[in-house]
Amino acid sequence: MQGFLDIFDIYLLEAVVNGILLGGVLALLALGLNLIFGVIDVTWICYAELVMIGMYGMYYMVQVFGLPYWVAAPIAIMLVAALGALLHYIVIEPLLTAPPINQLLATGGVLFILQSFATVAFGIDFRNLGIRLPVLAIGDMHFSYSRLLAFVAALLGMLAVYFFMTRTYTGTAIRAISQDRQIMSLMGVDTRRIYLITSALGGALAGLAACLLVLQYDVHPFVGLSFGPITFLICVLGGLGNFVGGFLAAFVFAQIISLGGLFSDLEWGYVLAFAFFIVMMFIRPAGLLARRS
Amino acid sequence: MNFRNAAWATGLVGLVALPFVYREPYHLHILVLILIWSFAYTAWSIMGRFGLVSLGHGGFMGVGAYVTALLWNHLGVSPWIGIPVSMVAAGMLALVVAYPCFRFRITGHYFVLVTLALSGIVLQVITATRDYTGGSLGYTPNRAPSGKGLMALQFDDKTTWYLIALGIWVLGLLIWRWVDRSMSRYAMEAISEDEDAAAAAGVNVTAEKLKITLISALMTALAGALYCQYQMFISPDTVSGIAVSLQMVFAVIVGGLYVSLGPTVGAVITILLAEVLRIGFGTKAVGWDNLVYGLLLVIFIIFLPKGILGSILDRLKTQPKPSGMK
Amino acid sequence: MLTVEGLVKRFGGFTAVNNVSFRVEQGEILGLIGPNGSGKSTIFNMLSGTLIPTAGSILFNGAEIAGHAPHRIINGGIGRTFQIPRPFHRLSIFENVALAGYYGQGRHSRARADEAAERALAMVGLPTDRHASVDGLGAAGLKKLELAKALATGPKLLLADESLGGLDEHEMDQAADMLRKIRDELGITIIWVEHIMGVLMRVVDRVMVLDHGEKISEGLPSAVASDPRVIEVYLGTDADSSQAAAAEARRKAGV
Amino acid sequence: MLELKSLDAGYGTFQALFGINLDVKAGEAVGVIGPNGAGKTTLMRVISGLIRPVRGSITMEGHDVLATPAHRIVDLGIAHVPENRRLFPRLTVDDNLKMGAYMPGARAKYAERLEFVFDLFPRMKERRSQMAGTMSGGEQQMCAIGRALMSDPKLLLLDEPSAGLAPVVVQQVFELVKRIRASGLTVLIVEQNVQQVLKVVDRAYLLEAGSIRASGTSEEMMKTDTIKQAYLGV
Amino acid sequence: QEKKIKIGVIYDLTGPLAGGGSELQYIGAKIMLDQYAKTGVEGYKVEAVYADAQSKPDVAINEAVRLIEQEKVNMLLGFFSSAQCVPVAARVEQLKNFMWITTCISSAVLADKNFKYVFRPQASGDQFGMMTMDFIAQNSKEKLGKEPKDLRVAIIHEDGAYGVDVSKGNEAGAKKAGFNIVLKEGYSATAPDLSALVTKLKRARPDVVFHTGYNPDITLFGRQAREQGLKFAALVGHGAGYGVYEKLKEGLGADVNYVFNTDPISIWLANQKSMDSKLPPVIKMVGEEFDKAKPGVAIRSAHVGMAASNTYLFLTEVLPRAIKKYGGVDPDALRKAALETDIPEGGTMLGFGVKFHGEGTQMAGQNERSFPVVIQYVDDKSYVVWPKSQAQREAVLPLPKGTTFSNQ
Ligand SMILES: Nc1ncnc2c1ncn2[C@@H]1O[C@H](COP(=O)(O)OP(=O)(O)OP(=O)(O)O)[C@@H](O)[C@H]1O
Ligand SMILES: Nc1ncnc2c1ncn2[C@@H]1O[C@H](COP(=O)(O)OP(=O)(O)OP(=O)(O)O)[C@@H](O)[C@H]1O
Ligand SMILES: [Mg+2]
Ligand SMILES: [Mg+2]
Repeated sequence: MQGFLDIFDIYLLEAVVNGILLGGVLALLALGLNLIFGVIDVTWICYAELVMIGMYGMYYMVQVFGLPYWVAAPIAIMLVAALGALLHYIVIEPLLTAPPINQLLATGGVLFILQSFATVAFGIDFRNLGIRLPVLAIGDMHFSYSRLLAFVAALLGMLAVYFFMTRTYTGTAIRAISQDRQIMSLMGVDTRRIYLITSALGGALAGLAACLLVLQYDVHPFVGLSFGPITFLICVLGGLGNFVGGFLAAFVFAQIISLGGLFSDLEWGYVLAFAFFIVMMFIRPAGLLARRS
Repeated sequence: MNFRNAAWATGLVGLVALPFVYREPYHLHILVLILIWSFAYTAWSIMGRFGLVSLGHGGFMGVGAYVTALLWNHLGVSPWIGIPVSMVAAGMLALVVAYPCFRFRITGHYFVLVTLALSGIVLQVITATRDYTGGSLGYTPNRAPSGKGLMALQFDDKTTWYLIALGIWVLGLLIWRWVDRSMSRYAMEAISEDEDAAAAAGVNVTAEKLKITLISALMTALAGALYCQYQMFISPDTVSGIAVSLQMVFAVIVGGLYVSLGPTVGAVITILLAEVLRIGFGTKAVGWDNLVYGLLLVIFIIFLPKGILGSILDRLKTQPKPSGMK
Repeated sequence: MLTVEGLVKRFGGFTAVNNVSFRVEQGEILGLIGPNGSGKSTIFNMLSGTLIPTAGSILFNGAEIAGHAPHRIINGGIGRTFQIPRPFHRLSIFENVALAGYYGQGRHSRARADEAAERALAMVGLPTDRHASVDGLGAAGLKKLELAKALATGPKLLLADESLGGLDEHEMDQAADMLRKIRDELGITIIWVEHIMGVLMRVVDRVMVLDHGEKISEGLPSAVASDPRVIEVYLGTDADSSQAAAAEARRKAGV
Repeated sequence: MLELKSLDAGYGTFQALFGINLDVKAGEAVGVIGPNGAGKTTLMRVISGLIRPVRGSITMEGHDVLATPAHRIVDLGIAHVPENRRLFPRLTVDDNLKMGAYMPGARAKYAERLEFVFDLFPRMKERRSQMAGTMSGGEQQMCAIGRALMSDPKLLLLDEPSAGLAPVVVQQVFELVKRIRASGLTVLIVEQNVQQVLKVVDRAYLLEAGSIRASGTSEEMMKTDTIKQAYLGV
Repeated sequence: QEKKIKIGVIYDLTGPLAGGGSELQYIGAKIMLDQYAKTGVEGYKVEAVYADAQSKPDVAINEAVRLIEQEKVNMLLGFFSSAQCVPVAARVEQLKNFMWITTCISSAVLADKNFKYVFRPQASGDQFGMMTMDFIAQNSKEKLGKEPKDLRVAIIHEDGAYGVDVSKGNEAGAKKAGFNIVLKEGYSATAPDLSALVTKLKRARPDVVFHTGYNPDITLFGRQAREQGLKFAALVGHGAGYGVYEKLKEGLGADVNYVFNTDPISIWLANQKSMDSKLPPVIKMVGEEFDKAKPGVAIRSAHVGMAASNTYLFLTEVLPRAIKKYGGVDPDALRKAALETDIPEGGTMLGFGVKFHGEGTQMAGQNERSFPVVIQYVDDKSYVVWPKSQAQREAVLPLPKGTTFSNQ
């Protein structure tokens, strides 16, 4: 009994809090993908690679060109936004009427391109911004400011996107576009423009994630592999296009990884998270927050 | 005997004869790999062509390869028994995941991601149980004592492997054709368009989907086991996981999803392309091979959305057929 | 042949079908009418197994079929059409129907399937050419295809959902004749959902009216057409359609 | 107001409309009737820019419609209620209506238009936050018409508004058409329900196999044998 | 016919391993091969064919087969990752070619395989693990003030071939030294989060953390350890990521001070006094060439020298003997020449001697005289602190008070 109670120590609390902070990071990553994949129903398998490019952008601006972080960040966001728009314009648009699997394949090709572009252009070295933010200590528990920052950004980003999507005309049009593309022009909507706006916005969110991730992670051409799959799972677990659900799902995933890692080996934490996803798909296929029909 | 069958027969005879006249070992090696992967890709396409886009096939392949090798190394079970066992294991895994999917109508994106999680799990489990599987260091089947090669399904001779791979590849095509000509194809086409309407035509939707999934998973596991026996080495990254699953999707779509030789063409093109680009660029222009590879993938898919073979056949079909051919 | 008792279907908090009971006799054509969203298609969906009833029983030839999988019910002899045609575009017209012939009859035989397909196509007047594409069919053709698919499953009971919607007058008459022919020649019992009263009333033996998921009226066409409640919620007071319907029903009753 | 001249249109290699000449004057209600597959829907689609014609011209109050990008045609005052309603099923009624007022010109008048639509269809006000896809067929039809009205159009194109609706609702829909007209809108309506539609329109065109077979006032049209012939395919 | 030896060289130039050190190894080997391509060896031209394994085992296999069967190379040289060495060694043995491994330290590559044609002059992974444990054990009482049995140690590692192998050596060494192992755990090098691991470490309160990993995960671990307030007396790394000081410094900043690293010695740190006198000029040459290839690197990585030294060893010892004594460069001649190598300590740039375990032994093909060294990074310089014979200064142990991780 004593042994059992032993697990309820300060470290458990720390793991829970760290899970929440990791959740912030994952939620931030899932935000843009949810917009693209969940709302306009376009598959960007290379989403995490856009984040990678953004991280390189930050690295070069801050480390190589010596720009202050706060100046570099908006530029990086715009850079990735432009990349997102470009991706849409060149790759997705010709495939809008093709089966989704073709989009998956084409953006998979882009994934290769971005990875090897990074290899060719930036080299295979691991790069690091070298900015170390202070640490927040409460008793024996310590928390990362950079994660706190990511958490806050994810929260604000989620709210901003949510209100944008529900309150504005453009947001409503973005939500409508996947439901009936042809009829949009009858509403006076220029579908190409909506797609470009959404792609740029999705890219900008990827850029935002990049700015905050670069504070915590090394950049290298393959950094996307750490985040890609799990981001997709989060979008689905939260319910496609459901921003609040996606936010929540990120935390659930992060908790499983964090607590699973605390009680067992780190690796089994991931097995658990994947298995949890599969089971949840059977129980709540429409997402965590969906009412059962 | 019509023209098509004659062409097939000649082609096949030519392929069987090939290793006896052409003996460049490295090229044979690549050919064997192409044949084994073609078989795996064909297996994937049997599901994929009906809209069941699975990213779990890396998992099935991993199970096929690892179960066979583990049984041989730890229990001394011959692959002749081990392979069927591994196929059954992969089949059961497929059923366990697919049955609820089909029952609860998990389709489209959701199905893709559930199966993606599955291959993620298989990869992680192989890595985490490294005391048995060697983890990411990979795993090597024990060498059979000399003279026991047949029993252990281990051959040093490339020609033997070539013929085995060729046989399996033909088997894959035959299964593809069998499915294509069966009523199951109609049923699956119907299901992929509209499950309710298919059910209203009397189709047992869940059972038909499971059947196709099972066939596909069994074939994939067989491919994994053979890959292991041929390479005498497997590692989580080469036979399991999301990357392998994606590789299957790429090859099949590039080749052509709806034609029997599409996956084969896809295998030939993707494998040769990767080899040629890597060797071509060599160490002079590091990283460029994948850049070009990705670029070509994107171009293929934008300009030949039905895959290379599929698009070529389409084009031939719209042209008037020369007379005398049927 | 069909006995439905206390059928209920809820979607979340919403009750689409509320405690509906009715019987269908061998060889009759029962008309099922009611306002949009009154639960007609939902009842069809439950009879054909597409939806699982929340409560109630469905006895078909004495056997309980409520909640059975659709393919079992189809094999057992209930065929259905969909309100909005749902053809399989990747199959030819013939293959569409042959599929239903193969799986729908329970016994999987290719020869029987082809034969059933040919018969069904001939019955509805579609070409039996094996390669004709579905995409060439207009609205009327698609409705016919729906019927042919249902017929190929060899039903004893046919559930026809709005077979006339979107058809022009000429084609409507053709379709109505076809339903009657199906009953008369093949001896298939039919439940028919339709909004075009002029045609429906001419063909059916009996009518049942739903409103908000509940049965509000049932009986001979003439009686139902003059039921004030039916007029209020469904037929409308001063329109041609109800007058035509009533006239049609009277004429029929008179015959 | 709207004028079509020798218009040819189709899908790919398939030609669906042959040399159509048609005009609608301000304040009029004009019907287009014809058997299945005659090309009625195609005609509506060409006017609202969903498909581009091969030949011919379309002018709306002197503006060249064909020179206008599809998504700007609404700005010319043309609103289209498409066949089968085509609502955004997973948007609420409110959001669907909002989409109708997407054009900057309409946004400014959003509140006013909304009131107008709710006035016309009180049912829509009750169902504001319901997902459009879950409403009954008649309700969806109202929503579709309401959505088109949100753009404050001068010309309303209605494609088979009564299809699949219960008789009582069909009556309501035709009532609606009358009321919409009364509010000063011009209406071009396609209907299968010939008897009914001829009662609400001033003039009608009979379309058959892609060509205009007959036209005239509704009284004239009611008499012509051409209609019978067209439908019977004689 | 022209006399020449054709050498197939395989390293990872792309993919995650490239940045993990494989590219540096490639540069080291290439410097040496280029040098001898100019002069030739005993009248034989030296021709190298390079290939990129792309950090993937299947590509490594394909390239090995291609080089042997297509390019008809006389031997293979190189290999960074053990996951590639294992299958390739088996292939080479089967094809009766010759393989000279410059890196791939996993014991599993050779253990119980009884290869005839595969040789590794390099120390093996468990030697790494054992060496560091030995180092700590010898210092436990004196510097950490604890009996070995009271010393709490944690072993963490990335779960790839390299990390697993070293950790096995760590574990064996710790058991031998009688340490109290409070945690041993692997994690994926691509894991996006290690905070759970850090929390577990905090709970386990180790005195010494033994870590094996690549750069991204080391950085992540270092940052999360700092952010979560992990404290210990020493952090001991084992090659790979810990061998690339530039990246460590970039990722960890000042926290990299006093970190230990176990690796074959960097040739620039090796004790040149006790070394064969013909070697220092070679070391200088390698340094100059490296600076040309990669200008502006503060501490030249041990990876470069490792490959350079091992390649040099082959070109100056094994190859001449094979040609002179056994009449050529066929695999059997190379093999016999390799087996006869007998170099005393100090005979290589890496400080150690060379003598291969012979056929029939458990580690056939492994250099029995190789050993890694423990170095410590102090103020952007690295010093060998162990073994005593190579040590340049006393180890700073435990972490001085006031440093981020210090538990003093
Ligand atoms: N899957 C579902 N989820 C939620 N509500 C549903 C579902 N299917 C049907 N409904 C609701 O149930 C009610 C009955 O629908 P049903 O389709 O049976 O009507 P109907 O009588 O066929 O109408 P119509 O004449 O317009 O075809 C409607 O209000 C509809 O919105
Ligand atoms: N998207 C399309 N692609 C190809 N052909 C089409 C398409 N839509 C309609 N057609 C064809 O164009 C012709 C005219 O169709 P249209 O929909 O305009 O007819 P309609 O008069 O509206 O018929 P209905 O009364 O059935 O709605 C038909 O032959 C039809 O098959
Ligand atoms: Mg209905
Ligand atoms: Mg139409």
